[in-house]
Amino acid sequence: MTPSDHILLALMIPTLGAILIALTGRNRNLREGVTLVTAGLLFGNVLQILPAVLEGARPEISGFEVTPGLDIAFQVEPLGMLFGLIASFLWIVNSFYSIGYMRGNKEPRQTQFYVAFAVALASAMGIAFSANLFTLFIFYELLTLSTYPLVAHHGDAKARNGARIYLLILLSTSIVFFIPAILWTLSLAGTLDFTPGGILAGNADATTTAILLALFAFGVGKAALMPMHKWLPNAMVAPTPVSALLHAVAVVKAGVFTILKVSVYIFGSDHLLSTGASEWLVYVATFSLLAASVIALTKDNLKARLAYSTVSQLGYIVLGAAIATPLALIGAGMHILMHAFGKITLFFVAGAIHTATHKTEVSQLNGIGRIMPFTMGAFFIGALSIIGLPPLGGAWSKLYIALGGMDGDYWFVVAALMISSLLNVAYLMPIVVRAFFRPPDPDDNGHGNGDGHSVAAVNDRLSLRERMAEAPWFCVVPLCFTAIACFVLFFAPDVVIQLLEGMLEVPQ
Amino acid sequence: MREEQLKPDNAAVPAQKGWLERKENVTKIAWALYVVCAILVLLDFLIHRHAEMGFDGNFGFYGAYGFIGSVFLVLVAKYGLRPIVKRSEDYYDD
Amino acid sequence: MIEFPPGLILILGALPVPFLRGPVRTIWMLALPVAAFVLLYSLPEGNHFAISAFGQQLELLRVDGLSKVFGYIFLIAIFLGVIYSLHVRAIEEHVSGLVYSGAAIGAVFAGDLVSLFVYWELTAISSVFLILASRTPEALAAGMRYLIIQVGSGVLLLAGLIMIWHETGSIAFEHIGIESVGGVLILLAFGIKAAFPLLHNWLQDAYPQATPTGTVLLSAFTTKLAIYALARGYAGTEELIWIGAVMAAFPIFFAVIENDLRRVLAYSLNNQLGFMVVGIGIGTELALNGAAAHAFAHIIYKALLFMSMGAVLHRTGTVLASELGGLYKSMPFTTVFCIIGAASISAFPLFSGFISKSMILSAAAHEGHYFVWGVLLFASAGVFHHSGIKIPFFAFFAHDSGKRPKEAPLNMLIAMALASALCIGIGVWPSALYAILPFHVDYVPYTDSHVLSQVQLLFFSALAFTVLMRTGLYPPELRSTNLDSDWLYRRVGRSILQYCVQTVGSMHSGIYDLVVRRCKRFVEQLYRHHGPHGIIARTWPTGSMVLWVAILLVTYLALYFIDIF
Amino acid sequence: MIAAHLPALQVVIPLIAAPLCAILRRGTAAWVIAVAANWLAFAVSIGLLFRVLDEGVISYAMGGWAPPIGIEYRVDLINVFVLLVVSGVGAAIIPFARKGTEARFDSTNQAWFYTMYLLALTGLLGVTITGDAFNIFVFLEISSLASYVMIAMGRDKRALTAAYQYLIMGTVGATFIVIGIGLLWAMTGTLNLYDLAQRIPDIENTRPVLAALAFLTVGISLKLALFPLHLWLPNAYAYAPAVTSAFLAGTATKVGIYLLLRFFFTVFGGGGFFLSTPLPEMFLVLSIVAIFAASTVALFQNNVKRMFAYSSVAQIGFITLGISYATETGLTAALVHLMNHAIMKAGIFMLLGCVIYRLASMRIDDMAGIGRKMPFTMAGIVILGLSLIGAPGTSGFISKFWLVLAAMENGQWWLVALIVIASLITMLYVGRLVEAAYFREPSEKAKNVREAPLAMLIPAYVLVAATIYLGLDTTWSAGLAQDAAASLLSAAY
Repeated sequence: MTPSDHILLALMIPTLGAILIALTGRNRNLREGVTLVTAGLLFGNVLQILPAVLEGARPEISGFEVTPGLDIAFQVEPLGMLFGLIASFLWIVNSFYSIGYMRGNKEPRQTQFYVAFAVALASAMGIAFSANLFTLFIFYELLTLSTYPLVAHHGDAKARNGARIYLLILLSTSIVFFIPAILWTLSLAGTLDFTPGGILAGNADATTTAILLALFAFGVGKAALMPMHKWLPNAMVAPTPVSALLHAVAVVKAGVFTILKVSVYIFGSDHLLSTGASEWLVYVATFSLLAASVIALTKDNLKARLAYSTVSQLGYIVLGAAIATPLALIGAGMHILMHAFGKITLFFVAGAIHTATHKTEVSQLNGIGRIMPFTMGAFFIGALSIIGLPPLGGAWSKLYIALGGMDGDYWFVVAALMISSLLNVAYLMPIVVRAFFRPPDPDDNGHGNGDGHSVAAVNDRLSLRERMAEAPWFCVVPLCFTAIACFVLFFAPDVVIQLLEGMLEVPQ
Repeated sequence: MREEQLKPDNAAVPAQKGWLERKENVTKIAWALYVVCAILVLLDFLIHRHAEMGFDGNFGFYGAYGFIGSVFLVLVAKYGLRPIVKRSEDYYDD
Repeated sequence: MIEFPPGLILILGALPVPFLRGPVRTIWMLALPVAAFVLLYSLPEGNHFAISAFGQQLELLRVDGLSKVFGYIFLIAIFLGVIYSLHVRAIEEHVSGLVYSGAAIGAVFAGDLVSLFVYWELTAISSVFLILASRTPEALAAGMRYLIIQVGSGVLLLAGLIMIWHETGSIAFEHIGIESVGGVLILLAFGIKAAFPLLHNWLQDAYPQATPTGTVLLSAFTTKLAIYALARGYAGTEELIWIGAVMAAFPIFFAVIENDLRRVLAYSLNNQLGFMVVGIGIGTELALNGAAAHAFAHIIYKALLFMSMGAVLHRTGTVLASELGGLYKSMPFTTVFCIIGAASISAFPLFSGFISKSMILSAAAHEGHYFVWGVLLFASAGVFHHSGIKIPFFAFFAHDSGKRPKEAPLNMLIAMALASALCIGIGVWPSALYAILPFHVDYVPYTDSHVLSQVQLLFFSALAFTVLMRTGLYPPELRSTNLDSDWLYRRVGRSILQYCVQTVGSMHSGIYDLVVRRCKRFVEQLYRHHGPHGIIARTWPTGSMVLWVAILLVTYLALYFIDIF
Repeated sequence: MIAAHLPALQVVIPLIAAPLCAILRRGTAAWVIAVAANWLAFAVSIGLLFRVLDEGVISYAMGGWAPPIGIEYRVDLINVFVLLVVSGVGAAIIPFARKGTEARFDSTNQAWFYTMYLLALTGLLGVTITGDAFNIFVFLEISSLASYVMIAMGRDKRALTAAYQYLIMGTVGATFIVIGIGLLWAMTGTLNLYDLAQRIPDIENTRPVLAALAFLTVGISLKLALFPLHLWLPNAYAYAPAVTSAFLAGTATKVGIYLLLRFFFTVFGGGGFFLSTPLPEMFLVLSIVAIFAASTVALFQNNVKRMFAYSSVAQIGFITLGISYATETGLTAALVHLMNHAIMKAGIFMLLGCVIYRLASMRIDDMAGIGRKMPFTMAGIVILGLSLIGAPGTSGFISKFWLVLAAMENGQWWLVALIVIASLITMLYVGRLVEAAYFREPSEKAKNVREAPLAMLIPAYVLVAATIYLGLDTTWSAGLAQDAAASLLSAAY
């Protein structure tokens, strides 16, 4: 099979998977088996494309013209390759976790959940491999729609409200800003194809470029750039595997991926640098990443805190795209990967805690590390990666973005990244400290419900094995795995960099 | 091990005054120190001092420096620093 | 020959520790530093272990005189620390201690700034557990502050290295200097860990909160790693002389009035660092040798002092001077070891401090820094005052507190005995230490003149102490909190941060609420006109529809005709 | 042979079928005839399309009498495009009609309904194909009268009032049209559109011609429900039987649009005249008001059918907006949206018919939770709703795409903004329905419903499929529309 066939398969596998899951919905073992097999096949399939891309090839499917200027076509370039690999790989992990979580919490409508998940992954593949803005936009919207039932999963008033805000912000930003931006681009450049070096150089002056960039930056609501971020904290009402999908596997990643892709392949790094049109975005992104960190400090709800952390981390990537120097772009691309693994770990942990103890607030977590040592250990590692400390993967991407910032003469970017690291420590580390070193609350006798484990009842004298009350292994193993992956990524930045450098090559 | 910490072995027993706690012995030690100090000053006459900077070759320089410096240190700490920085033990707790 | 970074032996060796039990664990943990030591001893000078990453060579094993001497002493420190903490059951302390020491050793052998940064942050992350493991609320709070400040040091280093990388294209860790902005940032980063004045307070804040065993390890690595880094990157930087002089002098004032004996030791640690910083600032071979030698000697005797206080804390549950006294009766060995440590830090002849500190003083005098020399001499007298006399006096003598704790556990005693032996050994046979210093040494510490000067200085300080005690002028030990520069961030900074957080938080929700409210009001207004009963949506009588038709027709006609004429 | 008479067959087939239905008086038989007639008409439209593409404009003299004496049927790209839409939408609706009418009427009334349906179809096709102005009026009356009956057959009592109002307004409109045509005849002495087009340029600024234009504009605006002459439409659509709503929404207003284009651009001579009048500005303003006022009203409607009726008013606004540009892109946008909206709105009303068939209510609260009970019906509505919003991958996006392109071409950025905001409002009212259907607990009424019969779903899904197809392949929509727009502007007839 040629790499082009694999692109087609990447779209087909999750789609067929969704159908099969729907058909096997009555038998949950079968249904979840299908999910896992589909996820595995998808990743294996996407992996087949990698060697060609690393060698510099750009496999493509020249699709068909919808109307002059609008084509449906696919092409794999390094950034899309990376995103495709991340999404398809984390789907496997997330599927294992979902099994543990959904069963552990006796969630309703599980078949619908797995189906929507598979559709979301198909959309993510479409986004990753689209060859032009129009194709990307179609899958971008599909992703929004397919995740909507996931966010509204619980069906109660709160979930509906969260899902409503989710849909409202994502759709309205894409309609009000994103589509006009795409059409304007088309009218300026006459094409929407992602082209190395960009298509706007010579077609748009500095002011036009700046306005167009604004339309993209705020139109891609999934990138959660302030003030378009509000959907993300609201979407945390969803079950945790969905939060993982939103924050790590596909959704926000699709957003920042789009911005990065637009920066590289539509505007072009040189064009942005020579016109200085993206300078304003550097300031906005910097503000966004700092402000979100500060807001995270005020949140007691664990998932809310993590959500604002995501807003902040996405700011890094947008920042990299706005700085637009080669190192910053590579850093931004790397951060998509690093943040995905770090944040998925943290959300898995939040879900595991909920599954095991039904706790949701940070202030309830005193001493929880005593009964959930693996989970909280993984949280520690994930948190370090998010903060950007060695020896975890997050350190490299932050380094690269800062280096890129220096190349672009934005010294304050370096300062902001450093301050943000400290803020990250301030809102993430107390959770670890609480979990491992605070004594359990004396009045905590496991009220909440029947299968919640009492933290206070755990006696010091018990050995670790006796006092452990972890979430189901289907939850714990994936989160340990992603935590270890954060660690492994620290030692493998070169592969990623090598891949992403291909993104900046402009054929003469 | 925690229990051991919390329970001084014979807290109930009235402390028996050891040799060092008796006032006359302490006075003896103090006198011994005075004598040693006197001898050390006198040694200045016997040992040729290799004065690097000149002023450190003066008679009794190190002794005086040590004594005055220490008194200065303690008095400044007591009357200068402590009034400024001293707060109740639970100052930062609130 | 194996060429492997010795730091990694400790870090990797720490990983199986949680799964080992009893004697196996003991042997394993003791074997790690020994193995690393043997490995280090066999390594010749040069770069031995590089990995290439993002187009740069990361040198993980640069062996030269300076790194080797720090490597040796760090390995000795962790060896002593392991023995001292063998009785501890908590796994996290063992693991973090080993990783922490491994990271510090790794940093010492890092040949480039990126690897340095990696290890630098690793020391911060791994060491914080030694503080948190106390599990008291104060320790947890202090641990968080410690972590933020340490990570802050790391990010400053990162920022600096980014600037230097950007400017020079090289990440080699050689002399840096303060000519560039990056250089200044890195100096600040080192300065935080070296506890420069005003950047120092994390040390006095956190170390006394750590576990008895944790403080011993903490005292050895973080600050001395910074000293090493300063010696590598900023040797001969004039400003350091003055910074060092201030460091040597001001903490002793705090030490005099401090009640918590471990905090007293922390202040004295700070003061000792001042000597080393002065040595680095002078930057001559003698001065650098002095700084290295002093770091070497200092690690051992400061560890010894912390060990003795740790033993007291372990047995009595407190190290407040106001609560202690008379412990010599039931803890005689500990008392003796403490006095040996005190003598060493006070630089009594025949003890290790004497042969190292004097090198720095001599270097200062040689280079004509007379004022600084005077300050250091004053600081020497002061050290004796609080570490040499105050620590052993208030803990083991003074008035009898009535406490009769057991003697320290055997493993603690062994560790203290070994440390004491090293203190005396170095003091008596300095040539062994001199032999491994980075530069050739032709310094002779034991001259009549020098010994006499030092003894005079110390005895007259003791005299002053005696006089002040007997006249009642000596400040009484009081339970209190003494403000220091930590007030700036624990009170002022905290308030500012809280204010910012609240402002941003309330602005954030405020703006959001406002938008939502405006939208709601707008929708209400829309509803009034467009709702099912609003004017636009109503079912109109047929007549009015026709009226509209007429109006429109007239409008069109009017428009057309106006257009013509 | 047959190919030559295709223009006549286009009208004659449904015209003959209509009385047949009435005579047979048997519901099933009438239905079969109606289906056959409609499908044949669709086939004829397709045949005509290929002929036009082949040969250009077809002139067909009815009964062999050459114009200007006889009646000429004249087929060019524009009316073949509209014929295709009208007969195509009808072809999808008519099989669907079976279940709904069967459930409501006895056999005779069923036959009666199909008769009326075929007459309406005849009228609409006739209006579109004829080249004679008076003939237009005649066919318009045929279709209108039949539509009144079709609306009045609604189950709701209010259907009668609605039909009555429509009757009054429709008659006013027809009268205006006939006045306009009369004035033109008086001035030129011909009723043939082609001849009119030749003669009017010489006298275009005379008062009678302008008065004729005013009467025609208002009259046609009434038929196509341009704001504020839309008042008859919401009730007519809301209370008519689902088939009627679907048919009218898909065809009647679209033919009105055609008339507008024909008179403005053909009879009154290309784009030049149109642009020289204040009409573009008028239309621009009215279109925008229509879009926003009607969309906002739709947002608050509790009756889902009424909501989509108001949505139709807004969507017509989009079409007239495209016309107001009088550029090739603008007209393309108008024509594309004409086709796309006909298909999607007919589809939506058909699927709503499915809901009524099971639920017997159109209140949004009663539709709560229906998404699980009628998954295919609701999925169809969601897809068509997305198209209405303009989501890419659906035909609605293509319409908006051309419209925005036209606005950009004119440098009217504020208009781009308005268009996207209008899409946003569309999203809100569609979202309201979707949310109720999927994420609210089933209402009392909805608890016992089940999926609609396939006989209803399949025809509706044909239109759903068409909506998606036309979102992905625009050869037959935008491609044709673009050529048609070009020919309109060049006044080639």
